[in-house]
Amino acid sequence: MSDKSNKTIDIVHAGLARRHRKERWFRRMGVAALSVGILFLLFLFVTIFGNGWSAFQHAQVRLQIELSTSVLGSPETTSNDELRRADYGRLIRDALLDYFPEVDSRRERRAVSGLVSSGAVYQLRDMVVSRPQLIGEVIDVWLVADDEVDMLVKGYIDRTLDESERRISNEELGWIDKLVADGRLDLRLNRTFLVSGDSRDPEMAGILGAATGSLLALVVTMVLAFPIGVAAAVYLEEFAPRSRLTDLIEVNINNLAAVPSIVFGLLGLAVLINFVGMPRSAPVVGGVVLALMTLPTIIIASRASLQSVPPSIREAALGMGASRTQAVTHHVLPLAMPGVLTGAILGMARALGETAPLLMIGMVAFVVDIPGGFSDPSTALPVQIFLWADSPERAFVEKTSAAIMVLLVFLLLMNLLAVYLRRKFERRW
Amino acid sequence: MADKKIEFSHHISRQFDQELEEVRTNVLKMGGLVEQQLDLAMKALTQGDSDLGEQVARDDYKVNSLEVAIDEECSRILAKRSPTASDLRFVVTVIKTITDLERIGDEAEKIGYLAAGLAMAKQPKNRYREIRNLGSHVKQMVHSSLNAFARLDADEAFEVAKRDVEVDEHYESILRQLITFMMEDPRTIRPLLSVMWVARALERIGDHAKNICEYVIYLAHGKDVRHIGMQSHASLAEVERKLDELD
Amino acid sequence: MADKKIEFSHHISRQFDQELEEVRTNVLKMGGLVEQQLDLAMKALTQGDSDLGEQVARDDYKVNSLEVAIDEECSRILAKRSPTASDLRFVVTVIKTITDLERIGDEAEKIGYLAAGLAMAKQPKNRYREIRNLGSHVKQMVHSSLNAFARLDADEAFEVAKRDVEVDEHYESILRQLITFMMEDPRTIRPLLSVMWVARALERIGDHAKNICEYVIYLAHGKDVRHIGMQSHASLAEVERKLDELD
Amino acid sequence: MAGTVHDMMDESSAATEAVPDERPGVMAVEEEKGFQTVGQVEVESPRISVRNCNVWYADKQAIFDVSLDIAANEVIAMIGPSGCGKSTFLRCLNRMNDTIEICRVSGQILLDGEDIQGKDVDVVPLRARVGMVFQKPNPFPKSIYDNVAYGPKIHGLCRNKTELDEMVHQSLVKAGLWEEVKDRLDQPGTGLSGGQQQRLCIARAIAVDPEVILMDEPCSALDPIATARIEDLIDELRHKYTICIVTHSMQQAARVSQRTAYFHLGRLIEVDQTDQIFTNPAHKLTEDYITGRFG
Amino acid sequence: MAGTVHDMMDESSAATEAVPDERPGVMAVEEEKGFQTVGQVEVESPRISVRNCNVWYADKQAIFDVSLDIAANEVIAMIGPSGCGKSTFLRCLNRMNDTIEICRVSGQILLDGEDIQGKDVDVVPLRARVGMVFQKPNPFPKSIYDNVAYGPKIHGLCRNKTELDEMVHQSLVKAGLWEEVKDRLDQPGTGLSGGQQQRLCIARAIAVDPEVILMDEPCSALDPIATARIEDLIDELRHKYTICIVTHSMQQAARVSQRTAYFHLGRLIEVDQTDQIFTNPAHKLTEDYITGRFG
Amino acid sequence: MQTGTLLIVLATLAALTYVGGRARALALVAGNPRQLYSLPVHYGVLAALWASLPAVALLLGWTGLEDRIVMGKVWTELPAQYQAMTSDERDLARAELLNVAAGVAPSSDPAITDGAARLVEMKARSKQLRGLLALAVGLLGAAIGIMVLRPNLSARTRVETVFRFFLMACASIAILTTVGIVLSVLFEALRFFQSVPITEFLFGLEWSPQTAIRADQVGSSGSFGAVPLFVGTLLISLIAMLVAVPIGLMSAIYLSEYAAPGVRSVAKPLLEVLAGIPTVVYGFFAALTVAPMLREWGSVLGLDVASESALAAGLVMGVMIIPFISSLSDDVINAVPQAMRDGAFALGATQSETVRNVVIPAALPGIVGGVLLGMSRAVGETMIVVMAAGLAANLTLNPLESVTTITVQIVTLLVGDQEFDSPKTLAAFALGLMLFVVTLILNIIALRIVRRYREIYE
Ligand SMILES: Nc1ncnc2c1ncn2[C@@H]1O[C@H](COP(=O)(O)OP(=O)(O)OP(=O)(O)O)[C@@H](O)[C@H]1O
Ligand SMILES: Nc1ncnc2c1ncn2[C@@H]1O[C@H](COP(=O)(O)OP(=O)(O)OP(=O)(O)O)[C@@H](O)[C@H]1O
Ligand SMILES: [Mg+2]
Ligand SMILES: [Mg+2]
Ligand SMILES: O=P([O-])([O-])[O-]
Repeated sequence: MSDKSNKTIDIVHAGLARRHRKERWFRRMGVAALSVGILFLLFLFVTIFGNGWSAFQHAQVRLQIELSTSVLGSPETTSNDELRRADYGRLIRDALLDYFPEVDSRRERRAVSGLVSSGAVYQLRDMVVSRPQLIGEVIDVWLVADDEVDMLVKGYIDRTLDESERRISNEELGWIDKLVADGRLDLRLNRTFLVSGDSRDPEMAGILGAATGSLLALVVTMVLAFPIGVAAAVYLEEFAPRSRLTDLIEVNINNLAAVPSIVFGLLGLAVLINFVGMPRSAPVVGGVVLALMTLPTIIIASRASLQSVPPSIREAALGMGASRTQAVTHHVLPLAMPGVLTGAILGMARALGETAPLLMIGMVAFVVDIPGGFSDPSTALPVQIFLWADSPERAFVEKTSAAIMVLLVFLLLMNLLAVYLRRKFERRW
Repeated sequence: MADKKIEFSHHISRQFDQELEEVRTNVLKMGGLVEQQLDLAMKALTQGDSDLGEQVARDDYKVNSLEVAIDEECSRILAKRSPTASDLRFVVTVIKTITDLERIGDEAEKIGYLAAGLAMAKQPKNRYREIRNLGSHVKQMVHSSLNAFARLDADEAFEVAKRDVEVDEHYESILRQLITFMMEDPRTIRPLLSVMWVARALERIGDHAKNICEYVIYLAHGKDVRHIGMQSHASLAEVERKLDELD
Repeated sequence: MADKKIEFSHHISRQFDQELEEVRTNVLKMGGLVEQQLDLAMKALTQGDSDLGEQVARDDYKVNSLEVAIDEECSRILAKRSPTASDLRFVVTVIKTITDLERIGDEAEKIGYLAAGLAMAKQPKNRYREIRNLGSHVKQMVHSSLNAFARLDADEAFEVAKRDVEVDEHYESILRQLITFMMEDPRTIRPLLSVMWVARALERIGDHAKNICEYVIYLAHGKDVRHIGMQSHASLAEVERKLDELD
Repeated sequence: MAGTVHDMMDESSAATEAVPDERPGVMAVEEEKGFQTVGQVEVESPRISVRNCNVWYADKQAIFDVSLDIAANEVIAMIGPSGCGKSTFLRCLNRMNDTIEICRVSGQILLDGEDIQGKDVDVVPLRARVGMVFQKPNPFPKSIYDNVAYGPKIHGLCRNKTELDEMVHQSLVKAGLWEEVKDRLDQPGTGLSGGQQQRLCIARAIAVDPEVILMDEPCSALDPIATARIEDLIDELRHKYTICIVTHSMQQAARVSQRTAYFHLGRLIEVDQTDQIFTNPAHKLTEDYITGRFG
Repeated sequence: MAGTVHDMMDESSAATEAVPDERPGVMAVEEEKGFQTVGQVEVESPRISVRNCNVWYADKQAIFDVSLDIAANEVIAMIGPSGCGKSTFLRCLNRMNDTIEICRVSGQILLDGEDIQGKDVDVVPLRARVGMVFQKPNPFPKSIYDNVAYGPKIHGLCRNKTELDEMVHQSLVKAGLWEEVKDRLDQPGTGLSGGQQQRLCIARAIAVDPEVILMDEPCSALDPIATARIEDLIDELRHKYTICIVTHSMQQAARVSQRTAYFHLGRLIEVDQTDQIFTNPAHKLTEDYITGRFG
Repeated sequence: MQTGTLLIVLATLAALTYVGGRARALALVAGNPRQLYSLPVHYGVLAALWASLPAVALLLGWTGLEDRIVMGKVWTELPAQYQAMTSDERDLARAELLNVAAGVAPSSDPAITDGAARLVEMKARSKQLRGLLALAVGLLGAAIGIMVLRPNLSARTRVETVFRFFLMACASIAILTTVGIVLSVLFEALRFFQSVPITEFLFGLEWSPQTAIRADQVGSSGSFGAVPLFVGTLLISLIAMLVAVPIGLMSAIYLSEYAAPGVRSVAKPLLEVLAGIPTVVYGFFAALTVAPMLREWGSVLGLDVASESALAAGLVMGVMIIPFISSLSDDVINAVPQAMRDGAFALGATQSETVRNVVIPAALPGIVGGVLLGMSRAVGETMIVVMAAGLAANLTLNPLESVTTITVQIVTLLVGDQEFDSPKTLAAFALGLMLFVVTLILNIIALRIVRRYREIYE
């Protein structure tokens, strides 16, 4: 016997080297695969952050502006309305021309005023309207520069190129350099981006409108999807008798979870807008569509969570004489709640990042105003990203990246919340 | 309930089968040894062979060591297998049976010893005939009781047990006869007393054989029929009915 | 190994404790009953009280039924608890002990029966003294052996067991004496034979007491000291050493 | 009784042959007529009385025509090979089988003389009267106190917190757990050891003051020491409750019960005093099973 | 030996008092010096020889200084209360503990005289020599044939299909399963009954022709009938293999093994012939455990 | 009364009824809860349900019918010429009426102005009436709810029945959604197939819907052969799967079988981050970074890579699907019981042998299911392809060229101004239907496989 076993072990030893070699290769493949995934992630983040970081600053020009009473009228006599309608552009133009006395041709004058964003007018107006006592004084203000100037200052425009190939002429370059040398042109914190709505001018475009739209839509989604989803999951998992109907519902839910999101958009378009007659481009419609889309996710996550509550707990409760409802509400659901919440949050996160269905229901419209209610026209963060990504201006590239950063921050926060919940309530049986 | 059959095989654990079988074999081996001892002792007595008598007395240790061995085996089975029902009854029966077999061995030893002593005395031909008869009767009982044990045959055991009464009567008559002889000739008192001890030993052997039979009945039916005076009943079924009534 | 202590309590299952305790109590009760029977039988003999003798003979059924009851109890424990180690040895010991106690009871019954017969005969004052002595010696042995059982005291058991030799010698001397009397006056043969049976019974009781002691030693130490002639050894430890050498 | 056994013999040996090798799922479908359980099916003044109970899982019959009485204050053990229907039968007694959709029960099951089988019988009070302890200790993942207090709470047994406290205390004492947990009633029940958890489950069952406690292999997840403790506890509880226990361990059945029922392929083969079953069973199948001669 | 026992007594009673109530996790940390196992630790020409083995899980010591020889062709059973380290010790013998990251083993473990503990020892041939069977039957979700053939295949033990077929056949025969499965070798192993699955796992272990087979509670998931079959099988396998079996059931240890080792709180208290342990153990702790007097 | 206020009032009523019902139940049994059939809470809830459910039902019904009834009423009061309007005109007039009523725009038509005033007034009155009625019903319900309480009333059963109905209704929403999807795409798709034969749609090799809206080509319906779209979709999905499956699977294996806890605790969340990134971000990335990069590399190698190549979209989509595949595989690999691995290890298998021979085969059905789900995801993925793939429907299998997909076409056809009867817009719905059907089939197969696999160990 020992004879034979020796033989066996010899055979085993003979094959060992080959087997260990295979083992090492397999392992390396795993490392490689994982690295590819993670490298890509890093690449993506680096690219996006590299692109988007600069959007949180933008070039501003410091001008000495005389708030002349000739343009604005005296503070005592002009009504608020008149003040709003005053020609602030002229004030800015004058200030610029004061600064560049050498400029005289019409073309040059136009070019000089082009250094400052067209939105600067509103900036100035808001300032004056809020503090009318300034009228008549000469103030030193930072005004948003034009996006091309911005790009130049940030170094996105290649000065060495031939003049014809860039959008900033040599003349303008000179002015800009002068401003920079005087400390009158600088990169400063971009508040506009965080507090205003969309705009055709990249330098005046902001994310707040989209963010508010997303928030409103998400509120609708959550209010609808969470209770309904949990209730449906509880019904299917704990109450439903096995019947054709429940089978059908089950198949349906699993299927809905994997239906492409754009199809939900079609549903929203056809049913909610064209049939029910809800307003286009409204967060409420977006919310409903997203709710329908996340519902299966929440139901499936909740069911998984309910399933992971050991049957012994149910049996224990039923064995104690609890009714089914009591068993569910007292034991099963509270135990499953962390999972349910995690599922809900992840579903919300997905809804937050979802774009396609919103395109279908018109939330892709160009909306300047920040929405004030559920039925106001609005857009949403991812759609805003889509819109900006499509815009030709170079400056929108960094805006897009910045918007992505904002979106990602939200998503990460939600994911962290989910992870936190899971950790906090994690229970082992 | 009369024909419930007990088998000591077909356990899922073949080892258990083997162990039980070994115990049974050992008991029968011990029984065989005891029978042989008894046989030799009676031969020593009737043939006046003092050497043979002494040999029987010497060989008793074999019976004793078999008893100890079987006892240990039974303890081991009880500890390892925790037998139940018929298996348990079997083990308990064996524990009791070997005690009785050992006593039979002791009695045989005693007979052998007495026979060795009597070999010196004059051989009274006709006298030993009665003892011989008693001896063969008792030997028959021992043999049958071992048979009943081997075949777990409660009915045979019952029949054997009933025959103990005959042995007792036989013994009584021998006793009376011996007393008469003693009174007739006081010088014979000493050897006759030896003969009386032999008869007494045989009577005891009969009792032990009866005990074994009672154990066999217990083993087969789970009813303890000891101490109830079986001789007055015609059949085992009758006895059981009576026991059931008592319950 | 000499002072390993056995306790029959502290099982996790209190019920098991109770059951074992009950068995022990019952054995001691049976022992007490047997002692009492023996006592009464001896009293009947020495006081020539034939009624008392008959009563002893009649009461033997009590001992018998206790034996059956304890036996059943033991079977039940074996089946239900599958005891191991000391618990198992205890149960096995009990099964064997009660067999011996029952035999002691039987012998007491016999003495009672004989005493009833002897009550008719003339009371030979001095003769019974020897028997009385033997009787009290044997009673002492039975008592001590039960004590040893109750306290699971192997050393006491060993001491008691050794004393059986004395009983045997005593019996032998009574026997010789009786034979002398018989030969002197053959008319006394019949009653003297009865006395002889009594002496014989007492000797057997001594043997049974010795058996019980051997079981107690087995129980306490897990060593079977039967059939090895303990009298030649000074102490239990010596015996055990010898046994260990044999292994 | 002798006659009964006699009648049984032929049938039983036939059944033995039909026993499939180790496959619990396979069940002989032969519909023996006139099958009769050996032993004392009936008792005087039964607490639970089952008559001609049949159970099907979908089309598969799991229990065949079982009749059995359970007396008050006794421990009855149910033994038998795997898949013979012990658990199924036990779960009929408090209608826990209702939770299995495909399960269908026929026959009469009386608890203190009332039929519990009707469609309109409310299972909630029924289960309050017939408590259950499961194979794996399954305390709620709440505090020890809440575990025990749950039953009284849902059944509205207490007027106030003091009463509830007292009830919890009593139950824990009865379950022999009070001493071990009295200082940590607010700690989770899942933090106890296996044996303690199982005793907690028993305390929880006791707290609603049931009449009958069903236990389905309550010790199979425990080590020998914890098992011995539970067995001891069962013996004490017997004085107040009626207990039905399913167990795979014959030793355990022998130790804790007064009566034992042997199931085989969905039939109740024999039921009798435990001593009787374990020293001298009447039916050959029982004997074969308890002596390990199956198959 | 008497002397040893004598010396042990005091320690052991101290240890008894330290035994915590039913809580397997709690381990007395007292580092008794001069602790010595009672009984025959050494055997002649041992197959496995363990000396001063200590095992830690992270900072918690699970095995204290255990020395034990295992002879060829014997069945040695390891018993002891839950959490006493039986499984841990067993898994040291084929380094299955390697799969638990926090587990650290010290001491000398020799298999046929070769140390198996070194960092550079290749576990692959080691495990081919020391097979293992687990508590829950774990056949691969493949056909019965593939289950058994897996070991020979990965180790390249067979030159061709015919040899492999023969090897599978032989292993199944040895495991006593051939008759039951010969007509359905291509059906999944998971479709067998629990007991058959466990025998399949044994066949699978046998197929690589190991020298030692370790079994960790191989019957605890099985019913009594399947258990009896496995026990019988173990007894047969003993003639060819050395078998170490961990079991919670003392009865089982008594039935299948020639020697028995009793563990308590990570220490090997006593090891001796099984007959001896179960009729007359030398150490009080052993006696208390096997007679059910724990705690 | 405003809806919000009304709801708050009703809620308060229900709360009060709950307290009342509870108290009454206890009073009925003199404070001994043991004599009650159900818990006091149940009686309270039952009473509260009586108080709230009928009122809420009334509210819902009223609100649903209100607009129609009021409008009908106002309409009938309008001058005769309005009654004689065609349905199109009527719709217009109604819209105007509503606009005026909402104060959005004044109307030139005095009848409309009047009507609008009437509308506003009637609505206000209806609101008042509604509030009063709801309150009355609520109070009545509360009274009934409290009166019906009896100690032996099984309040629990009733409350639970209501609860169950609520749950059931919620569960049915899934069906409604599916029905909604099917209906919304089906009708439009059918209309589309009336103008374009289904065979042409399914087997036509040319796709150029843009031509259809040119006014000078009325009657010409362009070409709606969807094969190039199918092929494009398939091509991109295939590229995606080629990237995702090996990487995802190997990552999952590495993470679950090999990686040290430290590595795992870092790498796993990182992969999950990959899963959480919105597709629009991937799209942006594909269009802005990956596509130009590929183009550059292509030119270095002398290959002509389209700026919107299928490869770019496919690669990025593949990356998007990696975490999907890896986490699904991870799940199924983890679901393979440790006992399986122990079994293999104990036989002396190396780690990779264990994985390849035991773990993967055991998990294979689950993995295949996961891959199919990933595939369906790829087919239905929209934003990446909208941003990174082309619009031109090239029928090609060359990954370096630009292709378009079903989803891209749906988006381009539907975003912007729509004329709902042009085949162009309707084509989007037909494509949507196709997409739905294809992913449905993929999903059903995948779910079947996954589910069957699950049953093995449970
Ligand atoms: N939920 C179920 N669905 C279908 N069949 C079932 C179900 N539960 C049990 N069965 C079948 O009913 C029979 C009896 O099962 P039961 O669980 O009562 O057996 P048991 O005696 O408790 O076995 P065990 O000792 O293994 O627990 C078995 O054949 C089993 O396969
Ligand atoms: N993976 C692990 N990590 C940490 N501690 C462990 C681990 N496995 C076992 N232990 C601890 O080591 C000790 C011995 O455990 P082991 O599993 O060997 O006990 P056992 O005797 O096999 O118990 P059981 O009878 O319950 O199987 C226990 O205290 C246990 O808590
Ligand atoms: Mg069961
Ligand atoms: Mg273990
Ligand atoms: O010991 P006895 O055989 O004479 O009873």
